[in-house]
Amino acid sequence: MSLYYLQKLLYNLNREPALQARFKADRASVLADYDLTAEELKALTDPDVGLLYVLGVNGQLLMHYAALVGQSWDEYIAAMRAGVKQYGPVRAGIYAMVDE
Amino acid sequence: MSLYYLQKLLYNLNREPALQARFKADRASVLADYDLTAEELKALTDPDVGLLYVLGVNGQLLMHYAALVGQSWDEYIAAMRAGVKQYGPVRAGIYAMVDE
Amino acid sequence: MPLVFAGIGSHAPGIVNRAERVEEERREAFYDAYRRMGQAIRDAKADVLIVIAAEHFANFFMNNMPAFAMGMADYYEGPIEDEAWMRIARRKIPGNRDLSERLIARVMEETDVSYCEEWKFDHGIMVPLNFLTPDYDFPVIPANINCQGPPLTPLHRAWAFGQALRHAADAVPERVAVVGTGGISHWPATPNSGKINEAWDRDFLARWQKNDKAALLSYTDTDTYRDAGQGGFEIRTFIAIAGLAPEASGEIWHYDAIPPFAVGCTVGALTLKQTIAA
Amino acid sequence: MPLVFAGIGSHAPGIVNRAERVEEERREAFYDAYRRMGQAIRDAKADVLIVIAAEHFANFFMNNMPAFAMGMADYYEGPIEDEAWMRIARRKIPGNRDLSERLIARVMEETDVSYCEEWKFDHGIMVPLNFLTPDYDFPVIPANINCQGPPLTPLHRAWAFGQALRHAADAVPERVAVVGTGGISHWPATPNSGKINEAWDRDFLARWQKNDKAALLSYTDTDTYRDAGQGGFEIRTFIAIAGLAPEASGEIWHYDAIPPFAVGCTVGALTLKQTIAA
Ligand SMILES: [Fe+3]
Ligand SMILES: [Fe+3]
Repeated sequence: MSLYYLQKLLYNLNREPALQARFKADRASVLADYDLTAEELKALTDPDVGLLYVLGVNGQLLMHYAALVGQSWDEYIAAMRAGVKQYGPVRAGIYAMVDE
Repeated sequence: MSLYYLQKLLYNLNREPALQARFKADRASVLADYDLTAEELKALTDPDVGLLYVLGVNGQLLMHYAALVGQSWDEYIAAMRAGVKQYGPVRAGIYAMVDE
Repeated sequence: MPLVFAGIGSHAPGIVNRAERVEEERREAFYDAYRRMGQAIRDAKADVLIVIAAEHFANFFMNNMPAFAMGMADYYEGPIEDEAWMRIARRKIPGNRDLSERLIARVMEETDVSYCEEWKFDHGIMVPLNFLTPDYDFPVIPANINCQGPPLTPLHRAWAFGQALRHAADAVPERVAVVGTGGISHWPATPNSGKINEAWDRDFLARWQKNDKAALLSYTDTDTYRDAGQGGFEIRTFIAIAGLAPEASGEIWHYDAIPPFAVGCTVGALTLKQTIAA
Repeated sequence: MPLVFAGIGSHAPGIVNRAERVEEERREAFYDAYRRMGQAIRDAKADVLIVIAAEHFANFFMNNMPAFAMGMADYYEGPIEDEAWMRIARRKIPGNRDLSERLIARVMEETDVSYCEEWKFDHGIMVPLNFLTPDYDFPVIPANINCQGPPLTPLHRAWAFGQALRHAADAVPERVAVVGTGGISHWPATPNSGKINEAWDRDFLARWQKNDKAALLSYTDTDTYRDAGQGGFEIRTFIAIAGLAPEASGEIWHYDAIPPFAVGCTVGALTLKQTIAA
């Protein structure tokens, strides 16, 4: 169930400018409200967009989080590729990378 | 459309203990987030449960708001009756009082 | 596995949080009928209890008000109401995400459901569970029909939802019990709280006992609102239960119009005809 | 009033926010086709434009993920995305609450809708409007089909939603135009962004032009995922448009697989057969 709460945080962040501001000011206090695993917390805190991708976060949520933490579109694509290289294939969800 | 936002505030208050705390500490800062008329703002600020009832707030939302502002069940029922007496019949929604 | 149990029951919060306003013997007669239903669900060796409720703005608001919703989580939480007000302690209630997902996929072949990986139970579910599974330790799957915010779910679609749920329950290996909870006539949370139209209730329950589809679906919302109040819109949950088993007749185990509880307190079940391998 | 216009179009954010990555002539040919559709909607004297989109977690999440949703507000807001990222300024877009309510009530006779008195448009609606009604001043009613979070809306229900919407549009005095927006094959927001299966797209569009119901509904999600990516699940919006008018054939005004836009850029319309009194 934790992937649900991980994605819920990103969903809320995408929708709520006030939460974005709180998240930028004090990441830990926002994260405390969600039922997350240690790995998920690390991925959010670093932030490690590649790991979030491998954990199964839907790209329609993740692309906005990448922009929020300052990544350009090309950096976002590169971060996902790097994540797959480092952590292995996407573990859940429908946003896996396919062979080209 | 304003009744929608009035009820949305009560819906959020019923669900979120953090918002309840913020509301108790600084009512005005919470109210600023909602698209409300002057009459709705007055009814929330007083608070005037009878007026909220007449404005058309659904009883399934209003009974929890009444409890939040410290009214017992019987006080809540009395406040609605007093509201109808002072402001006239319920103006919207499906929670009107019927003749007995 | 064929459906193992289908019942109906009341859920008004006053049943629990205004208990002392009704003499003990009278309220215990009602509570006992509800407890017997809990026993019947256990006797039927149910693996899961689906509760079809008519929730009251705990999870669903007019920003996204589904005609039908079903839970798809490993656990739920409740009550969402203030614990002291509701007189039920907040806790987690087990679910079954995998079974939910299989049931929802099948239900969606016929009716269109909003699925929910998170759900906070309000009195619509917590009050029935208080008697059916008082330790709140039995796996539950919540379902909901919009009886609160117009435009409401049409009655014939509520019936179709029951049908779809039946097809889904029959298709999974688990043993599924279903209980629909709602009021019949009542005027909850208004100055008319406590008003009950007993004649209307008994007529509705007679239709439900006969499982007379045409008669059950013949109510208009205008008539229901006039005769049975806004609380009467919750007949949708009882109609969905009728739709579960058109071949079965119903039995009313208890009916007592109790004004302090603000509803005609009802417990009933369908007499399912299929033979169930235990 | 009989339906006055039914079309389809792409909505990928890259169409607007990565415009400079495509040579001007090529992108303008696509944009022009979209603008012609806007003119066709105005020429049909439509009173309202229903946009059937496949939104991307702007309004709907797995806590309450409806198979179908429709907006019921006097105004909406968009884009929900960062304005600089989306390259579209945030603004209010007019709606028509009263008409929404009448349409929704009728649609709910056949399919089960979540209604929404508030809706924040994402690129799924903002990108098409950017070309159709560039001043965002035309009354819009948003609708949505769940193409994002499994269990997804079954294809035959998406078709049924189109049918229900047609019956609703025909029943109101207003002149209703409908546009379905989505990708065909694409792998949005993944490392495969830019991948397009043009052969698969052209085969899908051939089925859509013939308005061949059986062929349109014969895709399985497994096959679509393999051949057309997770973005391919958005065929539901084009299938709903087909369901609007089974008697009509379709015309493709534009198709160009443009990798920097990450989708096969499509504009098309049904050739509605009814005579429309102007
Ligand atoms: Fe109720
Ligand atoms: Fe899309």
